[in-house]
Amino acid sequence: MTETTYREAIREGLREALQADERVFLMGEDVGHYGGCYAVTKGLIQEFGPERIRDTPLSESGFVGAGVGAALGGMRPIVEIMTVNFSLLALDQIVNNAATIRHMSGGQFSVPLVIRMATGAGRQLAAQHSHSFECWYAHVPGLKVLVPGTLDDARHMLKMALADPDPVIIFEHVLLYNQSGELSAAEPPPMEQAVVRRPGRDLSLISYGGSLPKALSAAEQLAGSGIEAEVLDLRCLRPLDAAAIVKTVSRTRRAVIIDEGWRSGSLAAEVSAIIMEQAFWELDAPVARVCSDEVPIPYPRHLEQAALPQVDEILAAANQVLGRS
Amino acid sequence: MTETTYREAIREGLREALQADERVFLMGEDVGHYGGCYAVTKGLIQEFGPERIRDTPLSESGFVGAGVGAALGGMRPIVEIMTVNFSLLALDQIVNNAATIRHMSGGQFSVPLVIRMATGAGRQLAAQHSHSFECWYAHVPGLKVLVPGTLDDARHMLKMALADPDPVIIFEHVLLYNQSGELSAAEPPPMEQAVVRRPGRDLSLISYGGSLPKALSAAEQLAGSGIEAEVLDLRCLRPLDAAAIVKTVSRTRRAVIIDEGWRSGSLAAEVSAIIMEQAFWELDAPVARVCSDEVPIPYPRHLEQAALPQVDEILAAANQVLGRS
Amino acid sequence: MNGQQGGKPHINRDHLLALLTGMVRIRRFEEKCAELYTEEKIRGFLHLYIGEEAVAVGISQALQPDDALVSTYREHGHALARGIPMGPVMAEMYGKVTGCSRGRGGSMHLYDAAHRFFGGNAIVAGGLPLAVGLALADRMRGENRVTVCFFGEGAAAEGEFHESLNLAALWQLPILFVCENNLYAMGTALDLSESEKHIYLKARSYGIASWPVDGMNVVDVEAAAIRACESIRAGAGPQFLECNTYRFRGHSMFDSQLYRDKDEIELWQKRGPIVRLQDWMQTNQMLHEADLPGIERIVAAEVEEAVAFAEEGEFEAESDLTRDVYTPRADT
Amino acid sequence: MNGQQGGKPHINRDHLLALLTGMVRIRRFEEKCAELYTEEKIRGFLHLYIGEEAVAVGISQALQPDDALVSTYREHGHALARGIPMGPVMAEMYGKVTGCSRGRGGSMHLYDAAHRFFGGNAIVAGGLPLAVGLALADRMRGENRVTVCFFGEGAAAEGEFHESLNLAALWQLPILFVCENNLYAMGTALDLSESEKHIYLKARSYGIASWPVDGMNVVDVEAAAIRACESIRAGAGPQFLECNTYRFRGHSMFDSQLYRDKDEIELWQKRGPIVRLQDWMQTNQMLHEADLPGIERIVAAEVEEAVAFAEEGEFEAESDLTRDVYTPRADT
Ligand SMILES: Cc1ncc(C[n+]2csc(CCOP(=O)(O)OP(=O)(O)O)c2C)c(N)n1
Ligand SMILES: Cc1ncc(C[n+]2csc(CCOP(=O)(O)OP(=O)(O)O)c2C)c(N)n1
Ligand SMILES: [Mg+2]
Ligand SMILES: [Mg+2]
Repeated sequence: MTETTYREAIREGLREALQADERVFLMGEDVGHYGGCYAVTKGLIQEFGPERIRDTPLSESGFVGAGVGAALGGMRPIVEIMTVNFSLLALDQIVNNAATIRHMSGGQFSVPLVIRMATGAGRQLAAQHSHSFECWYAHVPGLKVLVPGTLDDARHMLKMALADPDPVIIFEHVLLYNQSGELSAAEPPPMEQAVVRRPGRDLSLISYGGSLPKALSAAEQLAGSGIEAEVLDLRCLRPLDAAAIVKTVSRTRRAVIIDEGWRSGSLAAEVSAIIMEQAFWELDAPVARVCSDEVPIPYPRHLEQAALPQVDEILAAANQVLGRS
Repeated sequence: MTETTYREAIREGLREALQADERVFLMGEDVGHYGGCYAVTKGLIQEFGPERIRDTPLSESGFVGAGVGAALGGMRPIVEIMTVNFSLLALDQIVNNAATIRHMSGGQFSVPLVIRMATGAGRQLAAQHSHSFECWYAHVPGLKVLVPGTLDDARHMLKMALADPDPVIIFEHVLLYNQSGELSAAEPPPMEQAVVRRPGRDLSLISYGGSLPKALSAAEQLAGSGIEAEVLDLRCLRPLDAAAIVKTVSRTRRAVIIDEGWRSGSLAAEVSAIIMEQAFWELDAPVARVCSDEVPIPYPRHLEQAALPQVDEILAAANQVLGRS
Repeated sequence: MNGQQGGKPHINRDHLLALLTGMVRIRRFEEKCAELYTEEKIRGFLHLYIGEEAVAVGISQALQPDDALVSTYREHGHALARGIPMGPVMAEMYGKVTGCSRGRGGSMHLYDAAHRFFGGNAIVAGGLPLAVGLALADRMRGENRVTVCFFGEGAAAEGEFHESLNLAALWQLPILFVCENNLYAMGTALDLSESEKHIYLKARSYGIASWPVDGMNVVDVEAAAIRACESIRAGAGPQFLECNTYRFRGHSMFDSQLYRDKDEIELWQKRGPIVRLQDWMQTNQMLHEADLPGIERIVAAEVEEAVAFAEEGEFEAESDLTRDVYTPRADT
Repeated sequence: MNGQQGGKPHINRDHLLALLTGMVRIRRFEEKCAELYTEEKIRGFLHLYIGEEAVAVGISQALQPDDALVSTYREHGHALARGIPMGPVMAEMYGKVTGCSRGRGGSMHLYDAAHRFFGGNAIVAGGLPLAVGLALADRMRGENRVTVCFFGEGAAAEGEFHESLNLAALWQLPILFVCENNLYAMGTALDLSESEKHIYLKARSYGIASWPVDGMNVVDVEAAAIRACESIRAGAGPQFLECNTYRFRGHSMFDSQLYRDKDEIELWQKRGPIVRLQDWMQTNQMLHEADLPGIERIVAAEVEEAVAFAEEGEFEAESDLTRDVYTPRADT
């Protein structure tokens, strides 16, 4: 077991992938000479050269589409979009080509493309750099959407994504990069499985990615007052592991979903709807959501924090769901 | 009362707006010389000239952003994006500029922009021309999202949108354009209000836009078997009229949501989550969703129809919710 | 008919007859499609290539079997000239499972793995980044192949055009851009869409070798394509051809063509690629009396067979609706 | 220093001193910002303009009060040169409600209605379509105003650059594009991002009048800007200036600058816009001994006041978080 960070874990995953398969290459803005906007890819250009650690011009649609084409052409591209905010410029290629070509071609062509991007707020980067659009991608058939929230997943999900024959989007929350800890000896379960990160019987906290640490810390605090919360890490937002969601809720009969997206039309809404449809009769109370306030995320720390889901809001929601408010 | 079509009603709305305010102009691909992709704007260039009925090059990000700028510059632009499919290319301008500038500038600038687009499937246009991304837009704070599902709304919502100081997106379902009927004498209620299109006590069918006729026709059929379904037309997807949703569900205690979006992460999920949160104790059965299958919409009619919500699926869901299945 | 300039055009009779046949095949196929559309056998959007056949036929002469093609929603001509059999193309229009995309795509989304035909893209300019990626893959894998990318002049205003041309030039990728300039994007005349009306000059501004070509002259197109592909295979990087042409029909079957005069259409029809080659061959005693009827007979039979193939095909089972949204894991 | 070519530069001492002061103001303001960043008074991304001051100061000389500006996340210089008071700009960096955007935007999103300053856009090239729209509004309303749009050379690869330049040229809009070519987009050298390295030539390919300018020479920039704005006001349509410059600091405060040599930076610093104007004025006996200390004193006081203003300001109440997501209906 080695001490590492989320950032290093991802870099190790990249290095391993590049070593394992000649067809793998990484492409994106500043992945090479700069070392990556969030320093994730630092040093890789020295190790693998500028052809395989390929700096691109600022042209999100162009190089993401080129990734789709390269995948069709027999390569295994990993495309980095610097952050989810800029992926808006590449959505046409992701939705209309990457996600669609397999079905539309009658199964003749697959698009084995991996797209990585940073996501989320919390670094005071204001309204144009603090989005969480995971739910949009999770809406699109043909895509798979991974949200590593732990070091182990940061380390291993890339390999799983590359082994998948279809386009996979990996979201890395900007606040996780500095998280440190030890890797497990064992590999994590398959990428499409949700995982219980903390067992409990009184209440389910369902979350993913950058919100997972908040859910865990809320669970700790609840434990202090005698409430055992089960924390479910969704890990994969498309396909969603509905069985795992139903299972935890059926056990605890109460749930709070924590999701950094804006509340209306959030991923949390989908989880809530699934519970409505598949576990309604198991519920002892309505499911609650803790999401971001519906506002372009502002710059100053106090307002940014006010806009984002916080542990105390999770606690409040938990208490409400438990009928303790 | 005059016989008209949805298409003509929208055209009348446009004409009225152009006559009423010099600052209003219409801009988009083929709105002028071609007469509009769906013939909505036919004849307007003859009446108002090419400056105010402005054909643009194929450059969705460019001309939508130009609409934002023109709105900032004191005009009242109506930008037509030919269909929602192509709006993916303009999302950056819509999300990062139109929706955000008001808040981000500390309230100094408003963006009084109206964007119209066609949406939906049913014309056998296959995977790249059959999307329903209304739910994505409904997720974005700063935007308002209208979905006229009736002739009256087609005729009058544009005026309401133009009177609004903020960016408003209007979705016109491609299958509604040919719908004909008579306009009411009275103007419809404010754009942010959901409206009960058919009262009923046994069950609520909640829908909007292109799915509204399906909901109404399902209600008709249910009436035949003695079930009185209430049909709620959402009309505005952002802000959602949660009060109206809660009201109808509280009365009927059962609900089916009909939404042409892909099921996972659909607008229907948000409606379901709202009911979960605000009307859980009123429910006699879990709320059901009838959405599109999670597949890029295929070309052949039988598969396209199989993918889209259909009346018989609404009936099945209604029966299930009523415990009659 | 100046088929001689540059490249290696084959100006012999057999070859010219083959070119003529290629164009007639596309023309008759599409005329049949238009008919079938009014009979409601074909639905959705149907964009005809009639008038532009010289481009597809000319370009395809320069291609090797393992070259790749990326096209638009106006791609019947490209597909047929590439050699995709007419039956599966017609069956695709019918939406039958025997279609070249299992009927899922229809007219706008022809695909064929055997011919490395990557669509059938219905987002204007959306195919260009794809073509860049295919060419990049070839470069990285050391394959000496060409990727041909077709698009209309309307696409040149899109950001994806710009981003793709820059990437192709910057990375010196083996790609042939073919702009089919038919003067209109739906109803929007080039004058209303581009500040620079010569698309080939736009391409040059990225440092891409680029020429205008008479797109109504199949021999010119062939010559230019051969020259361009030779350069690409020799490692000279991307090349760009602006083929000046005209569509004789509306943009799609819905178009009432308010935006142009009948006279203009007639003028262009007189310069049509088929009559033009015919006339030239006749003038130069290269067309025998029996040739044309012979070609028409063969083509008519092929079209008839294609229709029969399409008619006979089954529709895909509804239970297969969501098949191929994802790839079965065993496939890879 | 060849301030004379074209336009109407004012080569008198007072004017040169004003230019010098304008540049020193920006420099000292930003040096203070860097300090405050390490003190954690300023957070988020902070992109300094140090080294590029001649561009903002030179361009702003050509502008009228009702002209509009659209800028990027590297916009402190543009805001200050435009005349937005330093206090509210600094308060914005602090995130205080007294900031020019109520503190909501921070360094990357300065806005000021009084000066028609439309941001502070942090999506590269995202401001260009906006500027096109502002210019279109002016044209349609018959206002004889200029919209200036600043962006970096990295933006030139984006589709939005292309679409905007085409629209501006096609519609002959009153817009001045100012490309600040500082040779790097974050860590990506121009060589790695553009097939055509002369951005002004790219602009010409749209038929836009376009020139390279020595962006380290404030008098050159001013002259070019005056000439360009005169053309625009005379109805000559869009104009484009590529100002060749260099940023002396990293891309943002997070940049470890692995991608360039210290030597290169030093070389450019020697040609810095402030030392260069100073030297020229000295050589030409236009700079008196007391001038510089005087300027520095005045600027230091202004910066100090700005910091005090920022420090004194309140943070916006948390209860106002969602204020201004929508406009109160009475406002319109
Ligand atoms: C991004 C996008 N915008 C708009 C459309 C609608 N549309 C389809 S074809 C077309 C015209 C394209 O013209 P051009 O590129 O010249 O090709 P042509 O049809 O003339 O062959 C338009 C506007 C589209 N399919 N995609
Ligand atoms: C669309 C988009 N992609 C990527 C980024 C991240 N980013 C911010 S600034 C920058 C470099 C821009 O370079 P340039 O346009 O030359 O301006 P400079 O910073 O040199 O002034 C990048 C890649 C962004 N903000 N927006
Ligand atoms: Mg065209
Ligand atoms: Mg730069």
